[in-house]
Formats: sequence, C-alpha cells, structure tokens
Amino acid sequence: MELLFIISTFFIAAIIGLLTKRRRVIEYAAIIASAISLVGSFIIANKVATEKIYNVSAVFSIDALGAIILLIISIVSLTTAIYSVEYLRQETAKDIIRVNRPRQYFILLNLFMMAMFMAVSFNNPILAWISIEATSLSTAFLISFYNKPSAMEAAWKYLTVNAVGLLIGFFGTMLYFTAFQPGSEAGLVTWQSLLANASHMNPIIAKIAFIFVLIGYGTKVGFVPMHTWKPDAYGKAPAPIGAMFSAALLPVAILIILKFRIITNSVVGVAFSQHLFLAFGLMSIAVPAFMMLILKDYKRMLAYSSIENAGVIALGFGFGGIAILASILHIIYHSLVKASLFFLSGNYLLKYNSAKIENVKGSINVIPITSVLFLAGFMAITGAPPFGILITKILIFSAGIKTYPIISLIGLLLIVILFIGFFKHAVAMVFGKKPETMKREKENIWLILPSLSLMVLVLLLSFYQPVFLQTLINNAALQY
Amino acid sequence: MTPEIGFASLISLFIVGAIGSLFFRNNDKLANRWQSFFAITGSLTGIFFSISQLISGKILAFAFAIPGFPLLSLSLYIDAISAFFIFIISLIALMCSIYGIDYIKHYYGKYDLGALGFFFNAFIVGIILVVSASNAIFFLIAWETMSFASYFLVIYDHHDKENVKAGFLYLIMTQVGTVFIMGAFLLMYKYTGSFDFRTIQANAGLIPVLAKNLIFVFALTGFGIKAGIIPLHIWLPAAHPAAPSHVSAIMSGVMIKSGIFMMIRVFLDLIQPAPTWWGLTIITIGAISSLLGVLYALTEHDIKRLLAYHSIENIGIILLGVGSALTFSSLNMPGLALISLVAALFHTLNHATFKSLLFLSAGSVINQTHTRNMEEFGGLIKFMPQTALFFLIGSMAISALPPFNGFFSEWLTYQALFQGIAVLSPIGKGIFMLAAGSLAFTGGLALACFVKAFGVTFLARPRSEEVEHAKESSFLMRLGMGTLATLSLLFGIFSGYLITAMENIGKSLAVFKNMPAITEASTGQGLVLKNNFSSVSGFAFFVLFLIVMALVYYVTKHLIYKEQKIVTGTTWDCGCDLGPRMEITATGFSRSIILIFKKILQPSIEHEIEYVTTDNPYTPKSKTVILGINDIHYSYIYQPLQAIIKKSSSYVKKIQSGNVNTYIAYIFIALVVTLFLAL
Amino acid sequence: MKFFILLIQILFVPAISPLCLGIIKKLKAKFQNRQGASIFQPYNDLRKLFNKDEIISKDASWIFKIAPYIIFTITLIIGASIPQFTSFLINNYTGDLLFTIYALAIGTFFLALAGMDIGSAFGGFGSSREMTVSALAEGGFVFSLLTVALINGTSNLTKIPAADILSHKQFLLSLALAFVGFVLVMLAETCRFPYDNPATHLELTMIHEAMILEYSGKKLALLEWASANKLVIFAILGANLFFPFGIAQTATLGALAIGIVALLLKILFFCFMIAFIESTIAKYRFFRLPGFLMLSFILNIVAIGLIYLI
Amino acid sequence: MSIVTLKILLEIMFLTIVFLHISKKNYDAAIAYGIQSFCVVLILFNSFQETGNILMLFIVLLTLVVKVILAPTFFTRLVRKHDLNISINTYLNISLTLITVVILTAIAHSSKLLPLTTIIPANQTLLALSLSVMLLALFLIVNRQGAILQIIGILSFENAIVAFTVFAGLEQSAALQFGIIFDIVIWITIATTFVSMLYKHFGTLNVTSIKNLKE
Repeated sequence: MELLFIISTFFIAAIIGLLTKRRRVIEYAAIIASAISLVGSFIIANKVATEKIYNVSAVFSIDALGAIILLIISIVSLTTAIYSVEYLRQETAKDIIRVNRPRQYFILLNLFMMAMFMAVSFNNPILAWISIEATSLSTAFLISFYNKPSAMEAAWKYLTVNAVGLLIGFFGTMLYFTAFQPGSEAGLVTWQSLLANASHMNPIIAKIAFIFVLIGYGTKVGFVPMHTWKPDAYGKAPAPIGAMFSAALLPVAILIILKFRIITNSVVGVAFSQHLFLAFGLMSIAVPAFMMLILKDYKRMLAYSSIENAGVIALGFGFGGIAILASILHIIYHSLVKASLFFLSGNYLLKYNSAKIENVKGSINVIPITSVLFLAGFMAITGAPPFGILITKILIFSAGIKTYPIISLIGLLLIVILFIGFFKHAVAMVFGKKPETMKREKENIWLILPSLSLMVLVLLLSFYQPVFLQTLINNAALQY
Repeated sequence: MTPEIGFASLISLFIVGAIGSLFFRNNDKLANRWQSFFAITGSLTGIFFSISQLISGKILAFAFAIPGFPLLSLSLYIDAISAFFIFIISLIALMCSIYGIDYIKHYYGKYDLGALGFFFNAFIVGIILVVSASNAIFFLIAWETMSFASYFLVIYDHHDKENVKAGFLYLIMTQVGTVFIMGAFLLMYKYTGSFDFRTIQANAGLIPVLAKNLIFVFALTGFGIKAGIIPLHIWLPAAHPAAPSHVSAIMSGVMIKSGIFMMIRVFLDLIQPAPTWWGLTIITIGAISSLLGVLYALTEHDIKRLLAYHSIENIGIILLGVGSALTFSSLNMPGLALISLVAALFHTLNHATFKSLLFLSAGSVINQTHTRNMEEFGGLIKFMPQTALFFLIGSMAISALPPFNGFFSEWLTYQALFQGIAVLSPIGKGIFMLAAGSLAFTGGLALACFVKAFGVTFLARPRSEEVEHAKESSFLMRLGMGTLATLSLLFGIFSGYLITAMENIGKSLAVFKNMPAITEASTGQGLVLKNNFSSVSGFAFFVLFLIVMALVYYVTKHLIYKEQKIVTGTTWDCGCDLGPRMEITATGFSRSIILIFKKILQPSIEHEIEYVTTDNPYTPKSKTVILGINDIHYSYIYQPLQAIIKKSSSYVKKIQSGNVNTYIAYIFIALVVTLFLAL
Repeated sequence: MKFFILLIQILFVPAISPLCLGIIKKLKAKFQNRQGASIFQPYNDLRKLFNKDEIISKDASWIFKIAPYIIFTITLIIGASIPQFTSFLINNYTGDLLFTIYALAIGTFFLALAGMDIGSAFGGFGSSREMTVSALAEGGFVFSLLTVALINGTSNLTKIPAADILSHKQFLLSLALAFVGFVLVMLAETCRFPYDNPATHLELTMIHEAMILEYSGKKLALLEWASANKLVIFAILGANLFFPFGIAQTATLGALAIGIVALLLKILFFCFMIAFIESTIAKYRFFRLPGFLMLSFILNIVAIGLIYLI
Repeated sequence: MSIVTLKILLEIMFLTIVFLHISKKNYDAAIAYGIQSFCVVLILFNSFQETGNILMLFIVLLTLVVKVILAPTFFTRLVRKHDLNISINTYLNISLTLITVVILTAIAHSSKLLPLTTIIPANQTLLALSLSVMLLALFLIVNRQGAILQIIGILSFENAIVAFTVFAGLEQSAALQFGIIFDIVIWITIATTFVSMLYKHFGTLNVTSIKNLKE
C-alpha cells in the first residue's frame, strides 16, 4: 500500500507542477513527495526484512535487494529535491536559467523519481522495461535543461544510445518469454513465474537473451563499451540530475539485470553470467582508469567514476560468494557518496561558473566546507578509511582472488591508476592558488546540508548497519 | 590495569585527541592544548603499556568480529615485536608532541590548528594500529588511515604549491604500495583461506612456492614504498620536508619503519620458511638504498631533504639486518639470524631517536630562519647554541660515531654481515661482502654529509640576515630535543643491556623460539658475540673518553704554560675582507664527491655569467654556477612509466570520439562479439 | 709488572710519535741530499707551541676550541687500545676493528668541523677534501682489517697477534693484497703522499694543513701531536696485523724487550716506506685519488675472496 | 493470412530497410518507414485474427495511427520545415553497404543463431528474416550520418522486434503493448523535438558535425 502511496505522491507532485506556477508550492511539493517516499521506503524495507518479500497485488513486488535500492532512491531523491531548490534559486539569481524553468524541472524530476520507483517495484519485466524507458524519456529534457548546444548534443546522444540499448534489452526480455509454452500463459507474467518456468527455456536462447539484456540494460548502467552517453549526460545535466542518474538510476538498472541473471543462472548455470559480468566489469574499470588522467571536466570525472564503480559492482557479482554481499554494500556506499559528490560539483559550478578543472583552483580558500566535503567524498569513493568502500573493495577482490586471481590483480592495478587520475584532479581543484577575484564567502547551508548528511550517513553505515538493513543485505546476497 | 584496558585507553586517548581538536577549530590555543595533551598522555600510556608488555612477556591477543562485514575483525596481536614498535612510536610521538606544543604556535591564525590536531593524533593511532593489527583487512584500514592522515599533514602548509605537489606524489606512491600490499594479502588469503595473521602463519605451508615468491615481491614492493627503498623512494625526499617538522620527525623516525615492521612480520613470521634469495634480494636492496641514499643526501642543500635522504640510507642499513636475518634463517642458522634481526631492531630504535632529533632541531632552525636552504644558514651555533648541540649529537649518532647509539647498531649489522661472509656459499659471500662494503662507504659518506650539514648550518658566519635574528628555541622544544639527544647517548652507552632485551624481543618470533642467547651483556663488557668474534663497549669508551679528555684538558690548560694569553682576532683573510660569500657553500662542499660519483648522480653544471657591459666579454660582473642533479630513477623508471600510461590514456581517449554513430557501433559490435564468443 | 706494561702501552704512542715524524723528515732530507733537522726536532716544535700565546678567530665557536682536545684524546685512547708489543693484553672493550675505525672518525669529524668553524675559504675546502678522501678510504680501511680479522676468526684487534697467522701459508697472498690495500688507506688517512703534502701550505693542494690553518699555541700543538699519533697508530696496526713477528707472548722481561724493539723496528720500516714514497712520487691530482682508494677496496675484496677460495 | 503472405510482408519490410540504407531523400525514407510500419500493422492484425482478442484490435489501430500516420507525418513535416530533403551520407558507399547488408542477412540466417530462429520451427524463415531486419536496422543507425534516418533506424529496429515477437509467439497482453506504444509515441515526439532543436543549434543534422563533447 505504501508503494502506491509513494508513486501517487510523486505523480501528484508532478501534476501540481503542471497546475500551479507558484514556485514555492512546486518546490515544497517535490520535497514533501520525496520525504514521503523515504518514510514509505523505510516501512517497506522493514516489511521486507521481516517478511522477505513485499507484494501489492500481483503487479508490484519488492524483494530484499529491491528494498535496499528503494531506500537508496528515496534517500537520494530527498536530498536531490532539497538541493535542487536552492541550486535552481541560485542559478535563476545568476540568470543562468529563466525564472519559469524550475517548474519544468520539478515536474520532470518527479516523473523521473516515479519511474524509478515503478521500475524497482513492478513485478513484470515488460512493465519494468516501460518504466526504465520512462526514466529515459523524463530525463531527456533535464539533460538539455540549459538549452545550450552542448547540452542539446548530450541529450541527443543520450536519447539515441539509450533507445538502441533499451530496444536491445527489450528484445532480450521478450526472449525470456520463451520460458512459457505457447498458449500456456495465464495472467501477468512475473519475475517469480519466469523463474519458476525457466527450466522450459532452451539454454542457448537463455544465453542469447541474457546477452541482449546485459548489453541493453548495461547501456543504462553504463558498462563499457555502452557507457559513451554517460560522461556527456552527466556532464551537461544540472548537478542534482547527475546525482539522480549516478546514485539512483544506476542501481535500478543493475537490479533489473540481476533479476534476469537469476533466471539465466537457473537455466545455464552460474559460470556463463559470471564470465560476462567479469568481462564487462573489467572493461568498465579499465577505460575510466585511463580516461581519468586526461579529463578536463570535473562532472565528467564523476561520470567516469560511476562507470568504474559499476564495473567494480559487476566484478563483485561476477566473482560470487562474499563478493556479492560486498557488491550490495558497494552499491549503497557508492550511491550515497556519488550523490554527495554531484551536489558538491554543483557548488563548484555555482562558485566558479565553469566545469573545467583548470578553472577551479584553490577552492579550499573559497568554499572550504564544500572543498573538505569534496575531499572526503573523493576519499570515500576511491576507498580510503574510514569509509566502507575500502572494505567492500577488499572483500570483492578477496572473493575474486580465489577463482580469478589474474582478473583480481589486474582490477586492483586499474583501480590505483584510476585513483591517480582522480586524485590529480581533486588536488588541482581543492588546493593551489585561488583566482584573484574570488573571495571567501559564507556557503549556503542548503547547498551543504544534503551532501553533508549523505556523507555522515555513509560514515555511519561504514561502521554500523541497522539490523533490518543487515537482514536485507544478507537476504539479498543469498538471493542473487 | 590489564593490558587490554591499557591498549584500549591508549587508542582512545588518541582518538579523543583527534576528534576533540576538531571542535576547537576556532580557538588556536585551545586546539593546540587539546591535541598536545592527548598526544602526550596517549604516548605516555603507550610507553607504559609497551614496556609492561615487554617485561611481562605476554602476548595481547584480541579479536572482535564486526557484524555486517565478513572476514573483517578488529583483531589485535601484540607480541614483543609489536610492543617494541609501539614503544618506539610512543617514545618518538611523545617527544614530538612536547616539541610540537611550542612549534605549532607559528601556525596560529594562518592554518586550522584543529585539523592539525585531528590528523596528528589520527596519524599516531594509525601507526600504532598498523603494528598491532592481526587481520589483514583491519591492517589495511589502519595502514590507509596512517597514509591518509600523513598525507594531510604533508600538505598541511597548503599555501605552498611545492607541498601540495609533494603530497600528491606521496599519496600516489602510497596508494600504489597499498595495492601491492593488498595483492600480497589477497594471495595469502587465496591459499590459507583467512585474513587472520595467526591463521595465515599456521597454514603458511599451504601456499605454493610460486605464490609465495609472488607474495614476497608484492609485499616487498608495497612495504618498500612506505619504507622508502631505492628506487621506490621518490616520494620520501619530497614529502618529509613538506610536513611540519614535528610530523616529519614522526614520519621519518617512525612511519617508514612500519614498512620494516611489516617486512619482518610477513617474511620472518607469517610465511616462513623463506627461500634464500629473498634475504639476498633484501640485502641487495638495502645496500643500494644505503649507498645511493647517502649520495643523494650529499647533493642536497635543503636541510630537510638532506635528512630525508638519510632516512633512505638508514632504512637501507636496517634492511641489511632484516635481509641477513632472512638469509640466515632460510639456511637454518637461527643464531646468526637472531643477531641480524636484533641489529635491524636496534637500528630501528636508534634511527628513530636520532633522526627525529635531527628533524626537530632542523625544524627549530627553519622556524627561526624561515628557509630550508642551507646556503642561507651559517653561524647559527652562536644564536642557538643548545639546538646546535642537539644537532651535533644527532649528527654524530647518525654518522655512527661512538659512543652514540648509531654506532652500536651499525656495529651489530656489520657483525651479521661479517658472519655471513665467513659462513655462506660463494654467492652469498659476494652479496654480503658488497653489502658490508656499501655499509662502510655509507658510513664514510654519511660522516662527510653531516660535516657539511652541521658545518654549513651552524658554523662560520651567518650567510643571510635571517640568521642574525634567530633566537634559541623555547624550553619545551629544547626539552623534546634534549631528551632525544640524551637517549641517543644512553642507548649507545647501555647498548649491552638493550641488545639482550632485544634478543628476547626477537625470540618472540616463532622462528627463534628456544634459541640460546647469542650475545652477552654486562655493564663493562658491552656487546659480545657468543662465538667471541667481536666485542665492544660503549660504556667503557664513554668513561675512558671523559677521563682522558679531562686529563688532557687539565694538563694542557693548567700544568703547561699556565699564563698563556688568548687573544681574539679575525680569521686570516689574505688581506681582503672576509664576507659570508667567501665561506664554503653546501654545494661547494660536496662538489668533489658529486663529481667522483658523476656516473650515478649525473650532475649538470650550468654557468651563467653576467658582464658589466654586453659588448665586452672580458669583465664579468657576476657568475652563477648551478649544480643540478639528474635523478636517474625519474629518467629511467618513472618517466617511461608515466609515458606508457599517458600513451594508453590517449589511445583510450579515442573511444569517446563524440560521434554518435560510433557509439552505437560499439553497442552493435559488443552485441555481435559477445554473441559469437559466448555461444 | 702488568701495571708497567699497561703504562708503556698507554704512553708508547704519544711518546714515540714525534720521533716518527722526525725520522721521516730526516729520511726525506737524506733522500734529497740534505742534512735535515735532528730527528728530535718535532719534540722541540711541540714544546715551543705549548709555550706560545694563542690567537683565536672571533668567528670561532666552542667547536673550534674543543676540537683539539677531542682529537688528541681519541688518538690517545685508540693508541692504547690496539695491540703493540704484547699479545696477552686483551682489550674486549675498545679493541674492536670497527670501533677503532669509527673512533678515529670522531677525530676526522671534529677536525673537519673545526676547519669550517672559522669561516675562512681555506678551512672550508680543506674540510671538504678531507671528508671526501676519508669517506672513500673507509671501505678499504674496513676491509683490509676485515681480511685479517676473518683469517684469524676474530675482529678484536688485540687478539689477532696471538693467533698463529704465519703458520697458515695459504693466506699469504690474501695478506699481501690486504696489506697493499691497507697502505693505500693509511697514506690517505694520515695525510701523506700521494693524497696530501704535509709540508706545504699551498692552497691548491693542502688538505690537513688547510683545516688547522687558524690554530696556534697549545691547540696547534695538540693537533700536530694528534696527527703524529695517528700516523703511529696506523704504523702499529700495519706492523702488528700483517707482520706479527717478535710480539711478546708472555709477560717476561726478555720477551717484552724483544717485543718493543721489534715494534720500533717495524715502525721504522713504515717511516722509511713513507719517506721513500714521498721522495719518489709526486702528489697526485685530487680527482685521481678516488682511484687509489677504490683500488684498495677492490684489492681487499679479492683478498677476502682468496681466503675462502684457497 | 497464410505464411506466404506474411513472408511477403516481411520481405517488404526487408526491402524497405535496404532502401533506407541507400535512399538519398529523407522524404522517401519517411515514406519507406510508413510502408514498413504498415506491414507491421498487417502482421499484428493477422495475430489479432488468430487470437480474436478485441483489445488487440485496439492496439493494432493504435499502432496504425502512431507508426503509419503520425511518425511519417512528423518526419515529413520536419523535412519540409527545415528543407532537409537531401539526406546525409552513409559512412560506407553503396556497394560496401550492400555487401554488409548481405553479410548481416547471412548472419541472421546462420546456424549460430538457429536456436533463435527456431523458437517456433514452423516460422523459421519468418524469424530469420525479421532477425535480419533487426540487424540491418541496427546497422542503419550506425551507418547513417543523418539524425532523421537514425530515428527511423531505431523505429525500424522496434518494428523488427515486434515482428519477431509476433512470429515467435511471444506477444504480450494488450495492456503491456499499450504501455509500449505509449512509450514509443512519447519517444518519437521527444526525438523529433530534439532533431528540430539540434537543427536550430547546429544548423545541420549531420551527426558527424555534432561531436563537440569528447573525452
């Protein structure tokens, strides 16, 4: 019931945006909607933790991993909504966007969030596909939000590449329906019924289907070589949208792939999907590792970091064993940290009016809180103590070393190359001589609070996870 | 007080100190007091804890699994070696914290003292946990805490671009190191199925030879980066000078030893038995590091960089001990191995005392003169007499002059090498001989280097205005330095007792269990090897020296020509006024040695002559000579490596061509290729 | 009896060292067909210096003032710690090979510092050259003594003469090589040709003299005496480690007398050798010196190798 | 409808996609897409006839409206509005393009993909043909430099998938199909909007000149 409530609040918030032009109302609607989603997600997560699964009729069903991702989405949504309000106000004040634009922004944002909630909770693969497609559609205009040629270009590439990817994914999805004997189907096909009937599938078709799904939805996740849209889109979209993409959409897409993975595994065994995950995971770490060094734009840098983290997660699921648990933890940490980093990149953009790394210097003397948080975020995402990503990475590779030692060692090496690139840019931004014209000013609390709270949350979760979350993670790890 | 509580309070004192000082960010004075108080009490607790552990001889083992993270457990295993290192850490941290109280005052108003306190305390706690951890993941967390905290300390003075650059290099190198360490532990995990050190040790036999060798290479690289072995040292001369001096002292005196500690732990404890070539490799690296370290030190005129290069040299000397220990133990000669290990441990302790002493006194000098360039010092002995004395003691100790402690540990290292020359196979003999040779040359060159360092800094006339305004350091700073100086002497004089104690520490490793004593100690006798090969006594020499010196002084002063008149005049100046520019410079001092070793150091000399008038090339107005050094490690290792990565980056960059057709082609190709590969 | 032996042991080096200098000077004069001063002239020089007033540079610090005492003390201690004419005086405290070398380095250290202390250009380059030479000499020095130590199975110098080194014929070649190496180092450490010319104050070439240029009176006397002591110490080391003839094995009067005479003769031989070298070869260019010192090191490496090969 | 008719319909689809590869005019391309979509509608109508589900008829009509009427109209209007009738080049010239077309068709018919094409063994030729249409549509998106033809390529790809699912007996319930069509409609709207905005900003629809975002 909570789920429908969440989805409808987002819908209502979007409708409010259509109806009224009063900015404050729209802003509050968005914040309230996402706050409600957070509360709802907690209730759902608790239920899943105790009852293993959460069903609303046959159409909606949420399992442990779904609940975790639901929590992530809602937390990121709430912080994004809060951040967006002040961010857009400042942009309007600086005449970067016209006064009436935030209305469009919030409508699309609400739809986007709604689509993600639906993608996670729909129990039918086609409906999930439709929701994922809806995320693409709702965000195209968010990417081109600044109406500049470059934003247009990014949005166009996003649209094209994702359309192709999702159609491939759609074809793969359809192939899974061969599990049902012609004419035997009754009612709505669900993930569970697919899994139950998977044994009827021709193994080779199962393999083909999974390849199509992996490449199709992998486009949405951003596995190399389907990642090409990501730097463009992340770089050109408003910072909070980047946060939503990287922190919320990415896990959603991974979730869908994982759901297909269980089905495939039950037909053709684990090794097949493991090898695919490893191959794409390793590529997704390798390309960002080398790209990182020569990047010039800090938002693109965050995009590549997302690709790399998707790669690490894929490696984790590829290795299996405790790595799966570590990967789930990694998804949580990565989302929270990456959202925080995107918010901070927004602060940088507001202050320095440039997304170029070379134009951002000495920020520790201009926006100290942002800079310190940015450094902390950098440390967290690259795996420095006391943040949990260090542990998840070690756990992932410790599972990997047992079965795929060479891949693990290469992965480790690539991660350090990536670290070098990332670190180089982070240092260049935070330290150095600040531009003469810049003065140290008090930073707006609403631009700081979202990322600060996310970082605090990550820190807390690095030391202690609430019991229900632990149960969820363990259950999810058992299931996938 | 049980050891558990002792250790817990030790850690929590530092943690409270770290986190608490963040709350005083707005009040420099309070922040200073807070951090110093907790660092000092924490270090004192550490000293008491470690000494009581050493005396009781018990092992503190403790494990606490963390829910939610499999394989990770907060597991501690503090045997005598760990306790010994905790002792060193606490001792140096104590002195540096005392020194720091006054030293960090010059940051007031300029930098965030709260942040300094946070990272300083976190740094110390990181090192302590590194030597106590007994679970690889927990260890890595501690290791990274140590690395990152020290990184932020290195860039603490971040208004200086050079410091930020130094920090950059430092963190990159440590991260590369961490990856290698991770690789090593992962390999151990692969075969032993555990991250717990004790389990690894118990199951070390399960590791196949190839993997063991790989672990050795990985661990040596990883820990070697932290220890600063050549050619992985490049971060060290950059990072150590950049940090505040009391932090440099800890970094140089203690942090780099964590690499040594882990080498001992892994090679001599966890994955025994080891093949002989490990030890020989370490000895070779140690020999190269010590010799090149001191050579590079000679070329430096930045006083802290000079000291940093000496750290490399001393790490080399310690590694000679570690390597011999490994070699001997692999050949089943535990007695000799124990001597070598004791030599390494003793030199670790000694280097920690005198190197932090040197860094602290250099810090005092820099604090007064506001420059690290030795060419701008001179004559400081008259302005800072006590600091000069402390630096002199440090210099003598590091140059291995008896009766200071440096000599006795080097003596023991020599003995280990000599024994190796006597008993090993021809290849082993050769390597040990070259190692002993490099140790001998290192000793000579270090002496030359410290004549330069002390002479140029403290003696003769001031070379810049800043020097003339220099004042003696405050009491607390002198207290810190003075205690370390006294310890340098005491550790030398009572080296006999210390070595006996350290032998017991060495015996805490399983390899040396149930070993008979190999050295003897009594007050007069000093150090004696059981096989009667050698003996030496610091105490005897010290007493003898004092008596004879007093006698000589008395006789010359009071018995012969009592009514001698002493006139103060000017130095003979050949008839022209002696200016500070006529004194020998640091560069000039070492020029001849640099030219002798020009094959290795690759000096480049540039002459710039400015003429009075441009059309008349016969009357030069001024001439500048720049003596530069071409670092061969950069040009032969790091630059090519960098070029490879850059090149690959530029290839990878082409993937993101900007053309949407290409992007879709990738998807298409990925699809087709995967289909054909997977089916 | 023992007390007297000990007393002789302690006083032998400082007592004999000026004489050595005198002998070398006399021999050199003879080589040059000059009459030369009396061989006791150095004693007179010292007495003269001890009775002179001093002038000290205003730039000098306490390092400058204390250095001569330290340097002299060190030579006294080392002089008494090494084996001289007996093999039964065993010194377990300060008789170690490495200790001897490193304790002598204390003298070098303070001498070089004193050279820099007064801030004259001469003192500075003198120190620089001295440190360069002594740094490079270290390897050869350690290894030449080590060769002997390894042959005898102990690094305690006072025990070496007791061991029956000459009965092992197979070590002769090693010993010979080590001795050549030792001589090369000895000349460097005692500031002799071809490294330094003790008789010159030419700024282009002087090393030792440059450092003590500012000293006068008693301090100069101590320094001169100390450097003479050092020469004798090296001569005794060379004599007793490589040619352990005639050393008193028992504390009988006869044996002791033979021991002292033998020692004096051996020292005389070294004096002759030095005088001979200084009269027949020229001082070498500074940058050719490292070659000699490396040669010394390599010779000793070969010597040690030979110990185990044969 | 008999297999033969269906096969003819598919062959028309196949021909249109080949035509799309070589057509020089955007206008022609839009028409070709209309024809292709009409074939799909007929195929869907056929499956409606077989199942008799009345909701399916609604879907068929909706598809007809969207794909056969709406989409080509959008395109032709776009073309007219910006006077863009000359379509932009391909990367490969006509002969190479045709060779690739042949190769891809061969791949679709190859034994490697046999499991796919024999989901319903009776429909093997049909499935293989629709598979080759899929591959060709993908290749069209890669090969064509013009933005409009890329959109058409994506839509053709979708058409081919629909055809494939119909012949493989994987059709979904009407509600789901409705959702899918709804997505497609919105996608077409957004895509055409973007194309015209791109034209406004860049003055061209040649994607090779829209590549300022690199790295």
